[in-house]
Amino acid sequence: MAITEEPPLELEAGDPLPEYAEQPLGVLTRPSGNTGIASWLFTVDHKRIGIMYGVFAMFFFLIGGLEALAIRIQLAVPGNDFLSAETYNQVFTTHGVTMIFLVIMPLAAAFANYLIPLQIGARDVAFPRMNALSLWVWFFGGLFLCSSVIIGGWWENAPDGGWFNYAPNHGVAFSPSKGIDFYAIGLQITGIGSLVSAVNLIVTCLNMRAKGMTLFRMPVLTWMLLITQFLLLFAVPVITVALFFLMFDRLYDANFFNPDAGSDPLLWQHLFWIFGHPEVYILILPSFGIISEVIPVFSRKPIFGYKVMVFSGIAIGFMGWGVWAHHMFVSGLGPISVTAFSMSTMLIAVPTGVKIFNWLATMLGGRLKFNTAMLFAVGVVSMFTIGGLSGVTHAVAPADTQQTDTYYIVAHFHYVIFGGALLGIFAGFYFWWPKAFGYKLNERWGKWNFWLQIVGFNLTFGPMHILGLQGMSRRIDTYSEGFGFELWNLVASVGAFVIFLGVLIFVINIFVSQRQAKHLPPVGPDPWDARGLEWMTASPTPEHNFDEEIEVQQVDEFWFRKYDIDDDGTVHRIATGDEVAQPGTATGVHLPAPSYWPMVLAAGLPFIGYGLIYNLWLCVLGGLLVAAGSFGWVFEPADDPDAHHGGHDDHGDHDDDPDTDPEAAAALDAPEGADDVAIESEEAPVG
Amino acid sequence: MVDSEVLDEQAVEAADASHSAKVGDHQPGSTGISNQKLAMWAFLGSECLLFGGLISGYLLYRNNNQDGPAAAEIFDIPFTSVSSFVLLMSSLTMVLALSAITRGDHPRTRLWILTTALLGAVFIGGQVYEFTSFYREGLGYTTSPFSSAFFTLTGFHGVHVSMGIVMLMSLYFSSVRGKLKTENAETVEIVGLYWHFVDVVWIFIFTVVYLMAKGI
Amino acid sequence: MRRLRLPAALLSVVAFVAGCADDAELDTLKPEGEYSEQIDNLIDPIFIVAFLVFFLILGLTLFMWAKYRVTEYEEGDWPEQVHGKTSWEIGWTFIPFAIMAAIGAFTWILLSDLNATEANALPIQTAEGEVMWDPHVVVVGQQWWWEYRYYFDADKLEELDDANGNPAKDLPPADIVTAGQLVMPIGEEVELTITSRDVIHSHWIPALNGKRDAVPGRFSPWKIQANDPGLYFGQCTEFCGLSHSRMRMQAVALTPEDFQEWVTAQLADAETPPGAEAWLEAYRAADGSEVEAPEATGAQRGLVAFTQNCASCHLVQGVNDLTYDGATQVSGAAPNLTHFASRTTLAGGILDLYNPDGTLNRNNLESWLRNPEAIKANAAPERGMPNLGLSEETIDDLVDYLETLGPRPSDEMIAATQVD
Amino acid sequence: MSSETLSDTVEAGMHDADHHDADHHHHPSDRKYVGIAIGLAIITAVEVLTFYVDFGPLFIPSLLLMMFVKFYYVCGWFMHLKLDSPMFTKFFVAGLVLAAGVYVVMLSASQLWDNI
Ligand code: HEA
Ligand code: HEA
Ligand code: HEC
Ligand code: CUA
Ligand SMILES: [Cu+2]
Repeated sequence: MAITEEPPLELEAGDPLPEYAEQPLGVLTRPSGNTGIASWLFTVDHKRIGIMYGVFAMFFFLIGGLEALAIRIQLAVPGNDFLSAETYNQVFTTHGVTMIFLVIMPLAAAFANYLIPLQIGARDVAFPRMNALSLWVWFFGGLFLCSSVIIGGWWENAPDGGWFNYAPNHGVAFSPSKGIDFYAIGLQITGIGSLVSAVNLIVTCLNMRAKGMTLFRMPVLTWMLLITQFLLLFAVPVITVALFFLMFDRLYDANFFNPDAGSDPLLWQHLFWIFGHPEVYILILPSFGIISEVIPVFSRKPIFGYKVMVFSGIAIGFMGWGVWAHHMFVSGLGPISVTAFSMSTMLIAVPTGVKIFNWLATMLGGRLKFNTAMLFAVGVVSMFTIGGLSGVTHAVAPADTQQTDTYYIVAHFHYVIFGGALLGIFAGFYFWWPKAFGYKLNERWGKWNFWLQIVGFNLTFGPMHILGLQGMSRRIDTYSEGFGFELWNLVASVGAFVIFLGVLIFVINIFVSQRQAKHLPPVGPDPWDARGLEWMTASPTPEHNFDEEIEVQQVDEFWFRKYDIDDDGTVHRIATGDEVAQPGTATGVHLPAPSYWPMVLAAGLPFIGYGLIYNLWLCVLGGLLVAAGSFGWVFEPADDPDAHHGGHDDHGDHDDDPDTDPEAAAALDAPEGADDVAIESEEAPVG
Repeated sequence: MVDSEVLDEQAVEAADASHSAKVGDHQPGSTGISNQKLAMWAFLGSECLLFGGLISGYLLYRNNNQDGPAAAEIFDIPFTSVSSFVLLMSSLTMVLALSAITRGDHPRTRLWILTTALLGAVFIGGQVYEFTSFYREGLGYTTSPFSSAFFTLTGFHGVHVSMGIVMLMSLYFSSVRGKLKTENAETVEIVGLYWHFVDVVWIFIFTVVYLMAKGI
Repeated sequence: MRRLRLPAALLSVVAFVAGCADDAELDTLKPEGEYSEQIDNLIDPIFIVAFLVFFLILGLTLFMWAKYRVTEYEEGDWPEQVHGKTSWEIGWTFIPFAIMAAIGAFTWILLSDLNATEANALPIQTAEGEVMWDPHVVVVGQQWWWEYRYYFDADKLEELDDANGNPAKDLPPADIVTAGQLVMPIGEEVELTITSRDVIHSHWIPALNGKRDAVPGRFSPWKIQANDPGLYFGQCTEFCGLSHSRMRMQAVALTPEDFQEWVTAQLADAETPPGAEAWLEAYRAADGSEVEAPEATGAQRGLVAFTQNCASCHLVQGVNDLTYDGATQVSGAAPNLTHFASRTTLAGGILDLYNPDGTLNRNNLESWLRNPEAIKANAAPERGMPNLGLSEETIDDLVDYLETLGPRPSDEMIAATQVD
Repeated sequence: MSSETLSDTVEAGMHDADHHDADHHHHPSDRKYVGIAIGLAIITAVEVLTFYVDFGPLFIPSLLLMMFVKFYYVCGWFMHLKLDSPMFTKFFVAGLVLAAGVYVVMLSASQLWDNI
């Protein structure tokens, strides 16, 4: 497969790549080098892309978190006027949108990008440049969304319709600022990023696996991420339709959601939630995957019921499509729809419960080491359960008529998203940090991080259950005295600051640990005595991932190369991780070359967005960037043709002058790999 | 059209990145399938949800014409039948182009690719004509939910066809310059997949939007 | 023992939910009507199941923490490598499934109960004599207040049908129109037909039943019932723009006798301040042209000011009903003020109209007239009530006049209100 | 898409080297393509006929049937789903079925069929 064995070039993997020759375009040279800012901006390396997803998402997390703090300050006491109603509505809308689309989704994408190729033993994803494109499209889309806070006045022009932005309140008549245009266009842009990345990762999972890595030997995390990508693949177009309708309504006076023309506002709700419910599983499944990797390692046991874990994930992904109207129980659907959706929603508790029990069974009888990663993982098991159980109470449709749009719902989804998705992602941070950066995060700080976060989290969102049941509506910029809301709101506000402190400690921990690591021995490839293929190479992961292709024979291949199980069930070490792992020092590995074009292409999109909102000339500029990006892209071989390496010249296409049209240029270099690392092989042709 | 542009970009990408069909070079992935084709099919699967949404929007509003013209009043079935037929035939020429290139018959390949693009262009021309005449008869984009949904659905389809024409013309020119070799048959095939898909969508639209306007 | 913090915190949560604060007027766990009771009866056991499941999971986690925790791994210390057990998997698939099936069955039953309607027709004295009224109120939401329309003639309800566009903007004339307070007889199932004139709102009186969205273009059926006379608080719960938080309402449940009395009073035209009858007659005859105003009491001057400043939006039956054709608002409506002073709150249920001692809360009314936007933010003048820049004297006069638009509500209702 | 069958394909593909080039061979002849196109043209003609001739209660069902047949032939032959790896069919059918499923339910729950 994608692994090079023979060193065709005298090149150390760790060394900077050689200067690239001028490209056929004649104007621009190909980006080169693997240090410095440029090497990050133009990289197509899935690991760097993964890290950038993470860094950018943390930046947005800070924004979304500060917005959350503003909400909590406003609601700390009744009748507060820290934020005006106008600002408040924008703040909670951008908080929701930022957290969902710019924090949790990309954090999951960070893990997907970094880990999928490693876990299946591949060199890179199927289409490395498309991977870079997804990152930049998403990131520029995110900046575009956030820019609405500044453009046209500080907090005057941000979306203000709530994250699900119901019709017809999202129309120009009711929301005359440009905010909702930003919402409609920004989410389309980030949606393109998600879609491209979904296609890419699906192909990667299905097609780039190492020898012997059958689907049912893939780690649970890879499985969950694969399911997530399928959900994205099919869910993104649905919201795209809704957003197009909205955009046409707002910009060109179409009549999709205009009740005065007899349109049905519920169309938006259906489309939004057909996307939106799969979306919530898009948020949670990656974390389910992460803790399925962490818990076995720190229990010293294999995951309990591997196949059941996989199938329950598939079941969740599948059933997630049939429940969307549980967000619409009070919208005025007929009784049959409400009953059907109520029942289908309840069923989802079953596969999710199966997962919970399997994690517990994995821990049962194990040797549990509660370091920070494990604490976060176990935190997910208990905290997510709270959120899931409140979800079940919403699924009871008559009861939901009392609960919906109150803080009880706010409590539910923060428990599943913060207590499930986000805690899981933190578990992942602590777990894979040494793999990505070559040093472990400090445990003392880590424990402070965990405990502050979990205590703050329960202080913040626990009381919201009570508030909701006491009848406090959500999305209210203030509340009156006398309804019994004062105490718990204050508690929640205090809790939010505790969370802030917790996350801050995480950030500090990064720097503290980095500094301490200088005085510590290197972590080695396998600091946790772990199980997946990603630990079978040096830490931090070398640019080429693996020195040679790994042939996989079972689930947890790496572990079984270290340990043997006797007939009586005792475990024997046969090798250390260091011995089994590849040194990561292979030379001459041919890698896809960096490229400017994904970035250029992606940069065009926000301009088109601004153009649609403000001035069509900007669209022209954006269109030109997109065109330049795509033409540059197809002119440019995915691979650097000048980085010749033996054994490939016999394809003999190089004498053609590749300066003509895109198809030809790409096609002629296709044998070099096109955008496809699968054909990167130096092995003998398959025959 | 931010979205469709980039989506199609992606299609182009998948198409160009195709690799040689020479046996021996061929390095399939774990499944024995080419990455590009798999990507294209995944993308088409996703497109089903996109067009499904647009069509549902139309179905919901098809009878809500407010004070504007109704569907049955305004559709010109004979005219649309002709352009549907044209688009259908372009699928034939597309597949003939693929067949020609797998045989290594490059002149034919070019001929069929160009014919396909032309037929597509005729279809688009017909749509432009149809839109303008509807507009003159009082069916503007903002007239009614029906008109908005109709124009949006057929417009999206038209944009897809146009992107297909751009891809076909790139294929044509690369073939003219001798860059489209027999090994690149998969590129043609992938563009073809996209093209047929767009045709299939029209088969749906023609029946459900146009012909059924009489009945429901 | 840090870990015990968590269960301790949670236990206190349970304790608190059980004995919630007394002043929680919107408490969903304090049902006061048949349907909210049914919901409560369904959900209470489910809460218990949920708590049990949670404590099971938490308990198992803590158990493992206590039993299997190690601080360092020792070489060779490996537990048995169990890969799974089919029987367990079946167990924890089937048991939750059974629990959910049971919950689902009860849910289904309650859903069909809640969707059935079996209202009894009530005899109501109207101006034309006694009619049988199927207790039924059309509820119309708009930014940011609720309108309640009573049609005693069931045929009128049939007319609620879609025109070209949003039918709620063009409802047939009703017998009684109020704002902010839904008045209903106790013990009866009252059907609601909920709709909206602009964006989606949600009508929710937690003590009486769950909520139902008011969707423009749709008439959604719902029903409520109150066991005892009293005032029940509500809040719009679908985000509806700027002043969503200030869109409230109350249900006022009356004994059948009181309800009949209320109906009789509401059916009458508004009272004219003594001494202004002649002027009013001239005004109504003049059809918009200037009529010389009487120089007299505040209420008389207020009536004149009303016709000059307010009549373009507000309807007072008996004053501008001949000329009124809808407010110049996006929603095409403003509260009907005919019997304004018979309510206990104003401005979408957020301000008290009476002091606890039963006197008019002039302060609230005046500050509302002085600058409504300070109390309820408006996105644009066509949304909500604008600041009309009235002089203090005019405001005084208007308040005098508005107070005459009675009859005054009962002392019990005033005492029960006190929203701000 | 059922994962069971998905994995079947994948495993089959993996272990069966002969399958590797399945996607490049055995395209039908041009004659066959033209034949199919003629068939499609005839069906289209019949479809158009429904506009002029009253098909009575058969109107909608017959149109749907003809649409389906056309759909099937274009996807099956022109897009050679019939000959290519079943994985492609699965991707596409997954999209189609999912789209049909969710949107039909959505339309039923909306105004199309009142009060469901
Ligand atoms: C990570 C995201 C995530 C996840 C995983 C879930 C999971 C679930 N959600 Fe949640 N949900 C949201 C995010 C999520 N949700 C968001 C963001 C909203 C609000 C959107 C908005 O309005 O802004 C929402 C809203 C929401 C509603 C609408 C409420 C309303 O607005 O009125 C409903 C209604 O049914 C619901 C139900 C469920 C259910 C049944 C699950 C189930 O999947 C949970 C299953 C898990 C368990 C049940 C726990 C573990 C199981 C066991 C231990 C087995 C034994 C258990 C039993 C026998 C009960 N959710
Ligand atoms: C991923 C999802 C997510 C997350 C993590 C959060 C996190 C938080 N949320 Fe949010 N929330 C939503 C998703 C999320 N929320 C959604 C979807 C809505 C609905 C919106 C709507 O109604 O439309 C909502 C609504 C919502 C409301 C209801 C508003 C209303 O209805 O009026 C409230 C109220 O308290 C709230 C509070 C909080 C708080 C206090 C946090 C805290 O947990 C936040 C704590 C985090 C921080 C304080 C940041 C710390 C970060 C750093 C220190 C980073 C440092 C990094 C670098 C320097 C690189 N949220
Ligand atoms: C442009 C339209 C408009 C004009 C003019 C107007 N109002 Fe209003 N008024 C409204 C609207 C809309 C509301 C409902 C506001 C809300 O509760 O959000 C309202 C509410 C009220 C209320 C509270 C009613 C209730 O039952 O809750 C009173 C009292 C009132 N107006 C009095 C007046 C008086 C007195 C004047 C003239 C001086 C006046 N209004 C002029 C539109 C108007
Ligand atoms: Cu009306 Cu919220
Ligand atoms: Cu949901």
